[in-house]
Amino acid sequence: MQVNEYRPLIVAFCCNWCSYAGADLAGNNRLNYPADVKIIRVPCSCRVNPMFILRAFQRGADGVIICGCHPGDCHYTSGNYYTRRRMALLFSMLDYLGIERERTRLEWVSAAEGAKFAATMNDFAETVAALGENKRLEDLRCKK
Amino acid sequence: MQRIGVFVCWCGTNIAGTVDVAAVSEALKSEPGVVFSTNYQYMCSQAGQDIIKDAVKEHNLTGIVVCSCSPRMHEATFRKTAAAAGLNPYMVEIANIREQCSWVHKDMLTGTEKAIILGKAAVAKVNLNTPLTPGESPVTKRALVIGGGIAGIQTALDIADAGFPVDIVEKNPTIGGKMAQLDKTFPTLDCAACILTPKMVDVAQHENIRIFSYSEVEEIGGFVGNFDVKIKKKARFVKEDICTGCGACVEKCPMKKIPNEFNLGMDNRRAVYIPFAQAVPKVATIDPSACNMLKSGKCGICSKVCTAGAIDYKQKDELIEEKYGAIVVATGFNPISMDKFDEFAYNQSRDVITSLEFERLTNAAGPTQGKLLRPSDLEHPHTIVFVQCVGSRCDACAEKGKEYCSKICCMYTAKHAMLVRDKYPDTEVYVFYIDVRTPGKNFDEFYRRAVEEYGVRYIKGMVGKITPEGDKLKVQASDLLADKQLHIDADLVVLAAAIEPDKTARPLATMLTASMDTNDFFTEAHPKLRPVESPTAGVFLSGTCQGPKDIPETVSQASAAAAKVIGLLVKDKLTGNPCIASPNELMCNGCSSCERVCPYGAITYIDKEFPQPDRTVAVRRVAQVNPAVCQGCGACTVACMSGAMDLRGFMSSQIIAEVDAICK
Amino acid sequence: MHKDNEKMKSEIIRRSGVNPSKCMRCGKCSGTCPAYDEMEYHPHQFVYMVESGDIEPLLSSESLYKCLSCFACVDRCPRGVEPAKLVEAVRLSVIRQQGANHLTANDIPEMLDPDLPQQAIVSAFRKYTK
Amino acid sequence: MQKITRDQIVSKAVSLLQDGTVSAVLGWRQGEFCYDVTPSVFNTAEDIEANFVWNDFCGANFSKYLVSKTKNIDGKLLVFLKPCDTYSFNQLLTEHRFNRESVYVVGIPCEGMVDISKVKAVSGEGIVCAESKGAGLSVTTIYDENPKEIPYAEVLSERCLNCKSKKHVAYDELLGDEGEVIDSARFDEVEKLESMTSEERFAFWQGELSRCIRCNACRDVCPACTCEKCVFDNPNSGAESKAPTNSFEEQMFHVIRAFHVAGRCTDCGECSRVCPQNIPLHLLNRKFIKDINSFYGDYQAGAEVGMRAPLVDYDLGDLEACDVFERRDSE
Amino acid sequence: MKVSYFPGCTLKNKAVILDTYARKCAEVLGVTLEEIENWQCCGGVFTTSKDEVATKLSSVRALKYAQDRNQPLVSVCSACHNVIKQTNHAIQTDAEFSDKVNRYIAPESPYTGDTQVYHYLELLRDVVGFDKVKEKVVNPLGGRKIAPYYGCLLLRPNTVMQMDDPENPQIFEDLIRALGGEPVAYSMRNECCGGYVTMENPEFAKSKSKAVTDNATAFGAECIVTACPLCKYNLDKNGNSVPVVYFTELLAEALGVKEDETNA
Repeated sequence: MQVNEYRPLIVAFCCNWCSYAGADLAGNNRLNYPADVKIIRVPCSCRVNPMFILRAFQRGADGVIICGCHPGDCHYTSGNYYTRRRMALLFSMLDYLGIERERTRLEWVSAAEGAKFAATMNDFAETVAALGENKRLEDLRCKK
Repeated sequence: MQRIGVFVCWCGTNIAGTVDVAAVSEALKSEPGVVFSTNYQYMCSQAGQDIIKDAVKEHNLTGIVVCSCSPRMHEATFRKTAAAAGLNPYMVEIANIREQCSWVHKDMLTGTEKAIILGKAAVAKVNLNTPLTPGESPVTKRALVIGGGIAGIQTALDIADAGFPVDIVEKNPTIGGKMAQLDKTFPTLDCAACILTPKMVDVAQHENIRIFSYSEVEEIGGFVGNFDVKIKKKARFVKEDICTGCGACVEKCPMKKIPNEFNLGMDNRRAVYIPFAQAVPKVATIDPSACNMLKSGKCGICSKVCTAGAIDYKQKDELIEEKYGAIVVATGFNPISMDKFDEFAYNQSRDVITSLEFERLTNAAGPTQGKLLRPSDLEHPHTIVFVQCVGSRCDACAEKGKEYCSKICCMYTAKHAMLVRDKYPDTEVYVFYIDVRTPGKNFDEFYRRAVEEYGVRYIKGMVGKITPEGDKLKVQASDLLADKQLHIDADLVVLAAAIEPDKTARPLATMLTASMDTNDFFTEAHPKLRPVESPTAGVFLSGTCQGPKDIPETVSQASAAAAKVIGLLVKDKLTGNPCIASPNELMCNGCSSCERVCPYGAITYIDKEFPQPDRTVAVRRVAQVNPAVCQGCGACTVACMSGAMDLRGFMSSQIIAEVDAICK
Repeated sequence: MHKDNEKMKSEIIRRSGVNPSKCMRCGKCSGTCPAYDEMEYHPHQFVYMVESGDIEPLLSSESLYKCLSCFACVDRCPRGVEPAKLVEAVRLSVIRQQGANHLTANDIPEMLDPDLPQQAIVSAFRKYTK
Repeated sequence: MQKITRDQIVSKAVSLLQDGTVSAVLGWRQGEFCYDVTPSVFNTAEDIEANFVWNDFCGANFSKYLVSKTKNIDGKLLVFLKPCDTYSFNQLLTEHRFNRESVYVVGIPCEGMVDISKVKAVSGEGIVCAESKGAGLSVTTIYDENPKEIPYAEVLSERCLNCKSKKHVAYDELLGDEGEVIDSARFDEVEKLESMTSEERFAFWQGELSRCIRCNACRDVCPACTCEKCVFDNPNSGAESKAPTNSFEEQMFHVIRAFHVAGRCTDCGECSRVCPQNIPLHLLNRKFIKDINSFYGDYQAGAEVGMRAPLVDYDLGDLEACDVFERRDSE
Repeated sequence: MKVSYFPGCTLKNKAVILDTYARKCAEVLGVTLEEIENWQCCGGVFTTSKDEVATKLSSVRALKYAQDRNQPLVSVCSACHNVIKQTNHAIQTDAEFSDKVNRYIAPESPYTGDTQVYHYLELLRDVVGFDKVKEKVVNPLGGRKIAPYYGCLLLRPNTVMQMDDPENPQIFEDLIRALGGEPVAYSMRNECCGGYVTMENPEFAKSKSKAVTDNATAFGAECIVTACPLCKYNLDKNGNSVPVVYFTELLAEALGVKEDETNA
């Protein structure tokens, strides 16, 4: 890896039934996206606790994206509706605290949307890279 | 501390082409807990699995990380491998370095680096894994079917034929439902009674089926496999087991002017009655609101004429308690009230009727013995106007009607129009339509026959106003294709009233903790993949309680629901998914947040005693998760403020460990 | 849609508060309209033509002055489209133009009937005049 | 200043205690300083008559105390609730945090409570006496024996200046007159912050939150924070932290705390009242309240018992997270 | 009780009896109609367009007048009631309109749509109560077959007017029963009489009115009652010969305050 080039660190939470499968499909179709994106599998987007997101930022993540089934398609019927409310409020709050709003994102990616998954990750990684390092939410102690 | 083995798969060149697998296995060696790390060409092959099994034994492994393809591909495989090696299958985690790494990155350096990080995250998670065992619960091998229409009948017969006992609860004195009121059925025009009544008899004679007619579900407790249900058998004041259904009591009953529900009030019945000739059970019922004996103690004629001695004026409601493994909802539909649509003069003229009333008018067992006579003067109508979509497809904000398409009206209207033209070719028949919707086998052909062979006049437009005057109904309507306003003097108008779920459905859904949409149709567990199941485990949906349906669809869904029930009842024990929510009772506040977000009603509360440091006992309300019902989505874990609720297999600490490993 | 038509359509929609795209083309408005036979363009056509931006022909049509404002179409529309409000919005586009009043004070005397209530005159003026 | 007098409250408390309606009384007792008033349980009429305090410093919201104080009580506990306290009361009942039957609520009107730090800002330290006098407070300090009169408008706490309701939403009986829900300007500050740039907001909050000493007073006083064990004390939660060792530690703490009470916070303002560092914590809570109102329709936590909080509810047509800023920017 | 009363232009001229009997009967029933000072003509029809402000100001002034007195606003003429009620609804639901109107009128405090607007019939049903009306009847109508004629303005648009079920209204029927008459059920009671188009196109209006009166007489109506002067005009002039009367006349007759010599 080139030492000088800054690459962002991105954590992606993907629900097992739609978005994680969408990510797999992106792989099956060999659709490239930056290696900056690291996926954590959760059963449903509603498993994502805002604490996980803050923890990631605190530990040095530059962007966090949550992916779930499209509204109406949740494997558990209503999980993503709760996610939608939680994230809407959390993102608004982070922005209110002066955190760049582009660092967080919630996307609906179905198991059939491999291309959307790759495109979303490309776009998000580019957006976050343009912001540069996350300095506002990071816990300096976690820096090596 | 865990003893973790790491197994990096090459997947031929699929992974090894862009990831330096040797570097990955080497790098992961020094992760906390890792005592063994290796790589191999195909981990999922028998030889690869043997490597894992041998390593488990040789290194006393307590946890396994496989860096390979997607867990959606081979998680199950490696869990079996672990189990074969004597490990708990849930001590396995997969790092997806193929679909989410080697296949999407081109550069070996970045690919390898990311693979290592994904491997570290998996190792961090396994460090916190605990062995999980799926919960088990017994299954009561009996099903309850709520509603005795064609949906309930078909479901009950299919389940009973598979060898399981079934109880049908029907609120009316007889089973048969709406289909028993129909005359002919589209698109084949066979008579409804001819195909329905044999099934009703089958139900009555089936050794595995009990019918609780004139009964209602009072209370439902328990969960999948173990429902406790209270059924109220309303007093019918006739001993069901003794009554022979001879009808002597009916004949002699002096109370003759009770509107007959079966014929939708178009004729009368007695205070003691049998709804129709083929009723099942064929026993009389006394209507307590009409019977003189029950109201004032004066009469008692039926008791005198009953040679079997079946009349029992002292009969009381009876409460039956029973256990069931599965519950099928088949509560059906009703046409909506026409009160709000009086531009069609339904309340002003007896000759404006609904389609269901029309069915009775053309039925040989109906109020006119099947002769098409209009209700007001029993004259033969020469001009009949059918109005489609009355109350269907209305705007959500409109003050009347339903938003959805009632689905069956186009076809039954075509049927009615065709039957009229067939029996009475001298009759002019107009059908006002918005769209004619005929998706279904032989449906459009049927509609075309009505137009082409029977000469039914289909007019694209809508009736705006009906004015009864003299013995005519003045129909004012638009003909959009001719761009004209039409004025037709009709003798009879038939309104295709929208259908809505039965009123009993909503309280039933509450008892079942099953979800409903805003129209009071039951919601399915998944609109495409689990269309006959409710999200509440063990509750299944049959027929129009789930949405508007015709008979063929209803019967298919009824059988599908039966298949699902059989699949459940055939099991001796239910094995759950072990990755379910579980509360830490010491931390639980009993605040009900988790219960509110649970889509399955899996969470309940108990008051539990907790010994305190000062030797007193404190009682607190704490959450309980029913392992047989929880599906493991995790919505509750985030709703829980204290973090008392956690999800096995995806514990907060595990996810945080992954976050930390990735962000290190 | 042509830009001018687009503009006129959005103006009519804004003024009337009606969303013509809710129409499902059932024709109940025209089925119920008491002035149907007097009209060149009928209520359902008003809705359809506004929706497709084809408003020009409506502006010059006598139909604008045939609507009785009885609101039967508004109340009976299953989709809540409110055709009468569209008719009114289009009519205002016309009579608000200079000299485009449909009724003038000079027209009144010959229409006058000794029994005619004042209400009829003021209503007609409000409907037909800027 | 207060319309209701101490005598009225004391005689109500004594009579309810003596006729057996209640077995104990939750009230205020004098602390070390004149403005220092402590919540306390009274068991006897004598104690009440001698020591019960009611003045412009009785701001404490008693609702939360009911969770612990009703645990081991025979009979009922009498509690005096101001209008804003009754919202917390209902919210706690919604969450089953205590038994309604073990409490007897007397609603009392409130004319607003005094923020002692505002008084000190005018009078200086060393206050020995602060009494209500006409339309203000008469304050004497050890440095100046001549009483200084400060108008209420200058010393009322922020939450009282932006009072959202003078109506009690729960009570068994009411002393004095019932008030109304008020159309307050409580979101003005939030809006001001929203209109700043991201950098300005960050600077603002860094300035505020970096003063946090993690004393946990905000959490401990909050009627919505009644967890048996708090996530910040739980080593397994992933959010455990005991001390402000880093400038961003408390940012996570305050975000999580605000999120945990989002949709449940009644905006009683206790967090800001007790903060020794005067951090305007209510601005975090009000941000959530404002967003909830704007995204999902007006919602007042605690307005009724049994309401479904917005975060444990949803609507099929809810706003998408990506449209949040568009919505707000357009407002 | 006292209410603010908006008579309207026609009630001061062609429909004086609608007005006088309304006042007399109200007194009998314990309601005082206080005529709004300096009321201005409602305009006869409500312009539904959102950008039409000036034509609605007279209604707003009347509404504000009633609000200042903390009284409900009552009118007898269907048209006045329709215009005022729709204006009030627009103020309640259309913030932009409300804002504009208040700027025009610039009252001391803005008018926000709080005035309760009643048609006289609603006043009888919801405030006085038909039971009370029945008690006060001294000359019951003796089972006379009376056809209520609602027309359009009382009922529509229903989302705003909310007087009764727009397709199956009962308020007139219930009043007729309370007065001892027999209401005639007929379908054309809520169809248009031809309205103001009668001026330009009398033939067309005639066809509309005729359909109404024919339908009513087909069901045996001896007379038709209405609340609208324009309806009465059209039905009288263009209908068949069935008598058309204002409902207040019948009310006055039944309550014994009609100065008619035939009734003396």
